[in-house]
Amino acid sequence: MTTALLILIALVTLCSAATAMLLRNLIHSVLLLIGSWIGVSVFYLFAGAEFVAFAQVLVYVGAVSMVVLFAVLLTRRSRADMAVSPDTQSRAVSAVLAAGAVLAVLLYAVLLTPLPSGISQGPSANVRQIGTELMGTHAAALLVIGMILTVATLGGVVIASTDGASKKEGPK
Amino acid sequence: MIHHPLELCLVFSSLLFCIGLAGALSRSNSILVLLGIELMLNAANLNFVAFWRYGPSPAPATGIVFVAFSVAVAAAEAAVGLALVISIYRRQRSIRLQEAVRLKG
Amino acid sequence: MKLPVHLLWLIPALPLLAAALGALVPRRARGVASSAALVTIIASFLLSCMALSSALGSTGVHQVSNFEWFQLGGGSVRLGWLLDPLTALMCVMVTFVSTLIFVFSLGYMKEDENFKQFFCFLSLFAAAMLGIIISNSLLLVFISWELVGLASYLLIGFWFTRPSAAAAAKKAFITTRIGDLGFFVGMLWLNNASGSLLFFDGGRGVLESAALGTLSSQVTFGGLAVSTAIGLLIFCGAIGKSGQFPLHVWLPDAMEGPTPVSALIHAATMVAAGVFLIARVYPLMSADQALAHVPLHALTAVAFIGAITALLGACIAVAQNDIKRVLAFSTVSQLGYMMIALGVGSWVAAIFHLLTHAFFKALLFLGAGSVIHAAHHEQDMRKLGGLGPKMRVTFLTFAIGMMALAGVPFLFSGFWSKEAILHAAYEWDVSSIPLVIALAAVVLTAFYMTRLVAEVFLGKARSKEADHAHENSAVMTVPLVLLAACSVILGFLGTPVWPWLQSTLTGLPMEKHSLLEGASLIVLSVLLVCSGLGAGWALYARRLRQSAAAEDPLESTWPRAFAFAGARFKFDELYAATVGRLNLSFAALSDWMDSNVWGGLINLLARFGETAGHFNKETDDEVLNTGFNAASEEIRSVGKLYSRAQTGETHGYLRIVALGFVVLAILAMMGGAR
Amino acid sequence: MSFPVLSLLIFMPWVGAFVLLVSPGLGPRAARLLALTFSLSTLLLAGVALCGFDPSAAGYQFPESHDWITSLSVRFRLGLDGLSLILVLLTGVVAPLSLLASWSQANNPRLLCILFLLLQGAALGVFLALDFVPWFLFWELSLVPAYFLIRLWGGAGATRSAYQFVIYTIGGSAFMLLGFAGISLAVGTFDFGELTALAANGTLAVKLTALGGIWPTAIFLGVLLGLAVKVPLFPFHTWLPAAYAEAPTGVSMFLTGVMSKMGVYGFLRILWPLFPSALHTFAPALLWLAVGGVIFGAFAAMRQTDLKRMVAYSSVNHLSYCLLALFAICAISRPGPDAAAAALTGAILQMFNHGISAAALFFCVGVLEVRSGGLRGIGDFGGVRTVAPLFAGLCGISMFSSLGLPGLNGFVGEFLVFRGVFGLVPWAAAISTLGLFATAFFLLTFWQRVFHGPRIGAGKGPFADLSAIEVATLLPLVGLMFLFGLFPQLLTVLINPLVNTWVSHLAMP
Amino acid sequence: MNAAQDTGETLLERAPQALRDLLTSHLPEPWRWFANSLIAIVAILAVFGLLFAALTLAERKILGRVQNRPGPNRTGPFGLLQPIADGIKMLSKEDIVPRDADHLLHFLAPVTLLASSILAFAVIPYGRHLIPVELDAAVLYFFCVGATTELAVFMAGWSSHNKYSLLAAMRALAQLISYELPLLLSWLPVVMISGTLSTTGIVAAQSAWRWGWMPTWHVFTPWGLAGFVIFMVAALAESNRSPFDLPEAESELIAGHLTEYSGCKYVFFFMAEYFGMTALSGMAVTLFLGGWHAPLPSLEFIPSYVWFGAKLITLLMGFIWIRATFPRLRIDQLTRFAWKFLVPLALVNLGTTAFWSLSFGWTGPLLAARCTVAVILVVVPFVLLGRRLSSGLTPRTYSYAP
Repeated sequence: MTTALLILIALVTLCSAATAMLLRNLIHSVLLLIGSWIGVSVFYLFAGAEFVAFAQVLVYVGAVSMVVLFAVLLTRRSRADMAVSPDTQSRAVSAVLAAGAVLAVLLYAVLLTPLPSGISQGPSANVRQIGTELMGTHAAALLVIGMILTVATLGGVVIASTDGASKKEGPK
Repeated sequence: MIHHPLELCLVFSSLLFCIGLAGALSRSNSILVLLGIELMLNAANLNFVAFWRYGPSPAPATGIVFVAFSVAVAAAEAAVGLALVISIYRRQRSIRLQEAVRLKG
Repeated sequence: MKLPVHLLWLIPALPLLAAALGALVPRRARGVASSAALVTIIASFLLSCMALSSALGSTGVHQVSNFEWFQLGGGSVRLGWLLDPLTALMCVMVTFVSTLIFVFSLGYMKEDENFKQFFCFLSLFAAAMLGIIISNSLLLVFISWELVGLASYLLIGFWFTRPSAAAAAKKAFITTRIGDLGFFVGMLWLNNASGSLLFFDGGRGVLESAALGTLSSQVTFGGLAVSTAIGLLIFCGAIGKSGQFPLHVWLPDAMEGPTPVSALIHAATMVAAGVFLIARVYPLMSADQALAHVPLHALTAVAFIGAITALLGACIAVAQNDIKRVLAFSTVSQLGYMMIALGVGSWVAAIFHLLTHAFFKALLFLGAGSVIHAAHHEQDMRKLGGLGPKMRVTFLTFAIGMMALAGVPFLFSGFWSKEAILHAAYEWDVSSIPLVIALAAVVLTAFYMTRLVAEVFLGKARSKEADHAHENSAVMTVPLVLLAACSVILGFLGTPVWPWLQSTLTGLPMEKHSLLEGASLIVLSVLLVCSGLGAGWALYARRLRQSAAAEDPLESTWPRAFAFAGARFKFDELYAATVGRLNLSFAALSDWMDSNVWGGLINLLARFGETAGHFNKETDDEVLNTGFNAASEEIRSVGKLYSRAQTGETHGYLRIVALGFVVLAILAMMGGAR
Repeated sequence: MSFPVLSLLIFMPWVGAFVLLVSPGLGPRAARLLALTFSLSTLLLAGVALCGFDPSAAGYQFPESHDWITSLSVRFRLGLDGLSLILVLLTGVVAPLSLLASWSQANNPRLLCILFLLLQGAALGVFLALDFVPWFLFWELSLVPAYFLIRLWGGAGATRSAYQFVIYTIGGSAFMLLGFAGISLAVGTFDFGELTALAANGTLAVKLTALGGIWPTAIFLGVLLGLAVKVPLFPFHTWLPAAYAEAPTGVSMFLTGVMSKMGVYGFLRILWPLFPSALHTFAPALLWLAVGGVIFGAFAAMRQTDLKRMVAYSSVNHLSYCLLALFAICAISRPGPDAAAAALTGAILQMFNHGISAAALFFCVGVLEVRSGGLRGIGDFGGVRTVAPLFAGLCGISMFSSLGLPGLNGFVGEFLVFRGVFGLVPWAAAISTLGLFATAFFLLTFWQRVFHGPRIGAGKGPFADLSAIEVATLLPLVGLMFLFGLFPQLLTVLINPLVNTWVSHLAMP
Repeated sequence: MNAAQDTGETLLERAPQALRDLLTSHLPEPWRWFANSLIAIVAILAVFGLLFAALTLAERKILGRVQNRPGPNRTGPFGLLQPIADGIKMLSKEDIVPRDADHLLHFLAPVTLLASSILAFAVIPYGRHLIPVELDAAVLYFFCVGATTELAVFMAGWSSHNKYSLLAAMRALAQLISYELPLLLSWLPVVMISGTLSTTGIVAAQSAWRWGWMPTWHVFTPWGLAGFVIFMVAALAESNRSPFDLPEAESELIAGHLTEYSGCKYVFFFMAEYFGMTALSGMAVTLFLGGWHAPLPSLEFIPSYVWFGAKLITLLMGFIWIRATFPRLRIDQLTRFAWKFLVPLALVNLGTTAFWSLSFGWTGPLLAARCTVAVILVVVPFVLLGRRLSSGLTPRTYSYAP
C-alpha cells in the first residue's frame, strides 16, 4: 500500500512539475512547482528523513518560492507579457530530445543495474545525530556553506539593488 | 515492474530530473530555466536520500547531511540567480534568455 | 694674585662663553649680549693681569699645562696652555684694547639692528685671538687661527647686505686661507718630522733644543734645512693673516666692516696674530741661523717680505682718499716693520712695536670711527674737513695717535718702538736694504699721516655731513682718551735707557743703554720724520683744500703715479688676471672633464650597450618573432573557430552539457559492459 | 644565544615597512610618525649596542651566526666592531632626520616611508653582515628603494639620474659578484672572517694564483670596481652628482649620509683585508685617482650653479679623503704606525663627519628649494640671511663644518687624514691641500651669493625662516658637529682598538 | 501510556487518554491508529474552534472595556452569543469573486492558509500525554508549516487581480519574511540548550525545579527571557496583530490582500489569523514557559492540560491587551525594527546562549558571574541597539495642503 501511495505521489509530483514547465503563466508554474517540491518532501518523509523533509519545505516553500514570486512580479511589464511567448518549435523539440536521451540513459542505468534485494533496515537518523554529524565530521563544510549563504545573500542584494543602475538609465 | 523502493525513487528522480532538464532547455524565460535547474537539484537530492535510506551500505547520516548542504546551496543559487535575473531585466527590460548574450552591460 | 697656568684657558673661555650666549639669546636681547661681552672681556683682562703677575714672577720660564685631546691609535693628540711673559703681555694688550673697543662699539653700533650679533662675533674674535696667544700647541694655534679667520669673516661681512662687504669678507677668508694652507702643510711636516706639535713639553716640544737640533740638521729639497722649510711654510700663514705682501690685498677691503672691527683687526687681534706666531715659533725660525751653507735662512725671507710690505703699504697709503684705507695701508706698512724686526733677529723689538702699534692704531681707528659716526658715515676725507674745532676730544686724541704713528720723537710710544726696529735693522749684517726701506717708510708715514689730519680736521667743512658733525658721547670719547694716554705711556717701557720690556720678554737681565749709543740713527730718523711732517704740512696744511672736487697736489704733479698708487698698484687686477683666472679655468677644466671625458666614457659605454640591445631587438623582431608570429596566427585562427561556439546562448550550453552527459554515460556503460 | 640586537637592528626598519605596507588606511601623519618611530629604533638599538660594547676589544661583538645555504657554505653572520658601530650610529642619526626632512612630502607619504625604512634596513645590513652573500644581498637591496625614491620623488631629470645611478652601481657590483664567485671557487667560503684570516697568512693569494692567468688580478679589479663605483672613486663618480641632485632632499641626505659610506666601508672591510698585496701593487695609481677626486671634485664643485650638484661634488671631494688615507697606507710597504693610525682614524672619522655635515648641507639646499618652489641655482637667491637668520646660522655652521673649520667635526677627520697621509706620502697630502682651498672657495661663494648681499631672486619674496620640524631636523646635526668637533674622543675611543689591530697587522709582514 | 500508572498521576491527568482508549481500543491496529488520529483532529478542531469563537468575543469585549464602551451586548446574555451570530452572518453572505480573478487560486488561498494554521497544532504538547503527533523535528515542522502562510497570502493577493491587493500582499510578504528571521532565531537558543527539536523533549528539559520551588522554564534565564520577548514580538508580526497589523489595516487599506474576499472565504482568513496566533502562543508556551508544567511543585495536582490552557489564554489576553494599547507602526519603522533591532538582538542572544551552555558546570561564585555576564550580554546590546534605533528619530512633520 505504501508503494502504491508513493507511486501516486510520484505521479502527482511529476505531473505538476511537467505542467509547470509547460505552462505559460509563470505564477501558476511556480505554484505547481511548489506542489512538486512538497511532493518530493513527502518522499523524504517516507524515507525517514524528517529533518530534510521539513527543511525542504521550509527552504523551498518558505524562501525560494517567495524569491521566485518576487522576481516574477518585479520583472514583468504587463499582465499580458507574463504569458511568455511560445518558444520556437525547434528548441522545444531539441530540448525534449536531449532530455529524452538523458532519461533513456538514466532509466537504462537504473533499471538494468542489479539492486540489492530486500529492504535493508536502513538507518534512522534523528536530528541529534544529524547535528552531531554536521558539527563534527562536516564542520568545515558547514562553515563553508554558511559563508556561501552569506555571500550569496549580500551578492544578491548588491546585484539586485537599484542604486547603481537607476543613475545610468532611469526609469523608462 | 517496480519491486524495490530504491528503484522507485530512482526512476522518480530520473523523471523529475529530465522534466527539469527539458524545462530548462526549452523555456526562454530565465526564471523558468532557473526553476528547471532547481527541479534537477531536487531530483539529485532525492537520490541522496534514496541511497542513504535504501542503499547497500547505509552510513549514519551522510546522505541527509549532503541533502542539507545541497538545499542550502540551492537556496543560495536561487537568491543569486534571481538577483541576476532582476539585474538583467533592469538592463534590457526583458528576461528572455536568448537576449542575454552580451557580457557587457 | 697669580693665575696658575692650568687655569689659563679661562682667559679665552670667558669671551667664548659670551659669544655662545650672544648666539643663543634672541635678537632683541641687546643688553644681555653686550653686557655679557663686556663683563667677560673685562674679567679676561683682570685674569690676564693676574697671569702677567704670575709670568713676571718667573721670567724666562715657560709654564706649560698639557692635556690629552683625544686618543689616536696607540698614542694621543695633545694640546696645552703656555704661560710666559710674551703670552701674558699679549693677553693684557688684547683684552685691554678689546675692552675699549667693546665700549666704543656700544656707542658706535647703537642703531644697528644686529647689535646682539655684533657683540657675539666680537667676543668670538677676542676669544680666538686669546686662544692663539695662550696655546702651547701649534695645532691649537691653528685651530684658534682658523677661528680668528671665521670671526673676521663674520665681522668684515657684518653688513652683509652690501655686496662689497660680503665680497670683502669672502676675500679676507679665502686670501688668509691660502696662507693657512702653507701653515697647515708646515704643521703637518713639523708633526711628521718631530712627532709632536707641542711647543714646550719637558724637552720633547718642538721649540726645545732637541727637536730644533733634529730639524735643523735635516736637509730637504733645494738644500734647505727642514726647519727652514717648515718655518717658511708657517710664515705663509703669517703672511696671510698679517697682510704681508703678496697676500695683503684683503686688508684694505676689510675696511668694509664696521670701524670698531677694523680697529680690532688692525690693532689687537687678527693682524697681530701673524707677528705673534712668528715671535712664538722664533726658536724654530731661527734654528737655521747657525747653519752657514744653506741657500736661505728663514728669517732673511721674513725680513725681505717685511721690507717690501712696509714700503708698499706706505706708498699706497699716500694716495688713498678714504680715512680708513689710509689707516689700513699704514697698518700694512707697520706690519712690514714688525716683520723686518723679526727678520733681522729682534723679535723683542717686533713685539714692542706690536704692543705700541696696537694702542695707537686702535686709537686712530676709533678716532676715525668717531669722525665717521659724527659725519654720518662719510669716509672720504676730501669731503670732510674742518672737524677739529667741532670735535675737540677726537681731534686731540687723533693727533696723539697720528704723532705716535709718525714717530714724533721722545714723547710718543711709536717713536721708541720704531727706533728699536731701526736699531735692529741697522745691526743686521746680512743686508742693509731693510734698513733703507724702513727709513724711507718713516718719511712716507709722517707725510701721509699729516695729510690725513690736515684734510680731515683742518680747513672748512666740504660737505653737508661734515658741516653737521659734532662731538660724540662719552662712551666713544673715553676709550679714545684712555688709548691716547697709553699711546704716550707705553713707549717708556722699552726705551734704551730702561728696556724693561725687552728683558722681561727675553728673560735676560736688563741691559741698559744710554741714548747716545746709536744716536746717529736716532738723529737721522728724527730728521726724516720732521721732513715727512714738513712736506705734509707744506702740501696740505698750508694750502688747505677748498672743495671736495679739488685735485690733490701730488695728483696734479704726478697724475699717473698717484692714480697707480691709488689703485693699490693694481694688485687686485693682477691677481684676478692670474691666480683667479687660473683657478676658474681649472675649475672649468674639472667640470668639462667630468661631463665630457669621464661622463662621456660612461655614456659611450651606455651607448654601446644600447646599440647592442637595439641589435638584439632587431634580430628578435626580424628572425625570431616572424616564426612565432606565424605560429601564433595559426593558434589564433583555431581559437577564432572555437570562439564561434561561444554564443552566449545559455540554452546551447545546457544542451551540449546534456548531450555530453549522455555520451559520457554511454561510454561509461560500454566500458562497464566490456 | 643572547639578545639578537644586531638582527633587530637590521630588521626593525623592515618590520616597520611591513607594518606600513599592511595598513593602507593610515593617514599621512600617522604613517610618518610610525615610520619615524621605527627609524628611531636604529638609534635606540645602536644605543643598546653602545652600552654593551666593549671599547677595549678589537674583534666582532654581539656575534650572530645562522646556517643559511649550507651547500654553498653561506652563513648569515652578523657582527659589530668599532667601524660598524660608528656607521650604525651614523645611520641611526641620519636616517630619522632624513625621514624628518621628507616630512612635508605630500605625494604618497606612506610609500615614501616604506621605501625609506627598506633602505635603512638594507644599509644597516651592509654594515653588520659578515658573510659575503648576505652582505651583497643587502648591498644590492639598498639600490631598489633608492631607485624608486629618486625616480618617484625626484626632480625633473630624476628618471635618467636614477637609471644611471642604478645601472652604474649594479654594473660595478656585477664585477664584484664575479670576483667573489672567483674567490669562492678558489677557497670555498664567503665568510669575511675566514677570508681575512686566509689573506693574512697568504693562503688566499696562493689559492687565487692557482686559478692562473690574469684571474687573481681580474678578481681584485672586479671587487675594486664594485666598491669604487659605490664610493665613488674618481673617475667613477659621474653618476653621483646627477643622482644626488635629482633625488628629493631627504633621500639625498640619506644617500650621502649613509649610502656613500657603504663603499668606503667595503674598502676597509673587504678589499683591504682580502687583497693586501694586490692593493699595494695598485695603490700608487689609486692614490693618484684619490688625489684626483679630491682636487677635481672640489674644483668641479666650484663650477656648479646647481647647489645640490655643488654639494654632491663636495661629497666626491670629501669621500676621496677617506680613500686617500687608505691608499696612502697601502702604497707604503711599511707605514709608520703613528701615521697609519692617524690616517685610518681620520678616514673613519671623516666618514662619520661627512655623513653629518653633507646631510645637513643637502637639507639646507632642500630648504632653499622648498622655499623657492624648486629653484636651486646659485643665482636664484640673495640676502636670505636678512629674512632667515636662524636658517642662515645653522646652514653656516654646516657649511663651515664641511669646509673643515676647527672646532667643528669636519676638521678632526681632515686633520688626521692629512696628518697620516703626510707621514706616508707627503706629496699627496701637499697636493690635496688644494682641495681644502677649493672647498673653502666654493662654499663661501655659495654662502655669499645665497645669504649675503641684497635680497634678490627667491630671497626677495616671502621667505619663512625654519619651521619647527626643520629646526628639529637640522639642530641635532649641528649639535653633533659641535660635539664631535670638540670631543673627538667620543668616537676615537670606539675605534682605537680596531685601528691598533690593523696597524699592528700592517707592521707584521 | 504505561508509565502513567507508575508516576501515580491523578485521574484527571489521564482522563483524555482514557476516554480515547475507551473509544478505540477494540479496533485493529491500522484502524486504531487512524481512529486515534481522527479523534485528535476532531478534538483539536473542536477545542480551538470554540476557543476561536470565545476569543473573538473576548477581544471585542475587552477592547470595548478598554475603550470605555460596552462592546457586544445585544446577542444573548452579555452578548455571549455574538460569535455565533457573526458566524451565521458570514457564512450566509454571498461569496463574491472578481470576474478576472484566478478562480482556482482565489479559492485555494484561504484554504491553504487555514489548513496550514490548523496543521501547526499537530505538534504542540497540550498535556503530559496529550500530543497529537510525536515528531523528532517537531519545531522544524511547526515553522515549516508556518512558512506556508506566506504562500497563501501571496496567492490571495495575486489571484484577486487587483493591483491594490497585490501591493498589499507584497507588503504583507515583506513583513512576514522580515519577522520570520527573528522568529526562527529566537527559538534556536532553546534548541541549543535542550539539545532536541522535539517539543516533548523541550518540555521535558524544563521539568526540573531549582531550589525545590523555582521552575526551570527557559523564560527564567536571561537568554530565555530575551528569546521569549523576541519570539512574542515576532509572533505578533507573523500573525498580523496590532501593532503590526498593517497588511490588513482595516481603517487604511480596506483589509489589504483580503479586499476581494468576502463571506466564507473571509471567515477562513479570519479564523486562520486567530488559529495562527493561538498556535504561536502555544509554541511559545512550549518553548519558553515550561509547556504544561505547573509553576510550583505544589500545584502539580492540577492536570497538565489545564496549566497549558491557562498559560495559553494568558498569552492570548496579552495579545489582546497589546492590540488595545499600541498604535500601528509605519512600514519603514516595522522593517527597520525587524532588521536593525530584533535580528541583531537575536543573534547576540545566540552568543549569550552559547556562553550559557559552555558555562554549564559553573557553581558558587562562578554561577553568579555566569548570570551576571549573561544578563549583561542581554541588556547591553538591548540598550545599545535600542538607542541606535531611536536615535535620529524626531517627530515627523507633516505638510498639509493649504
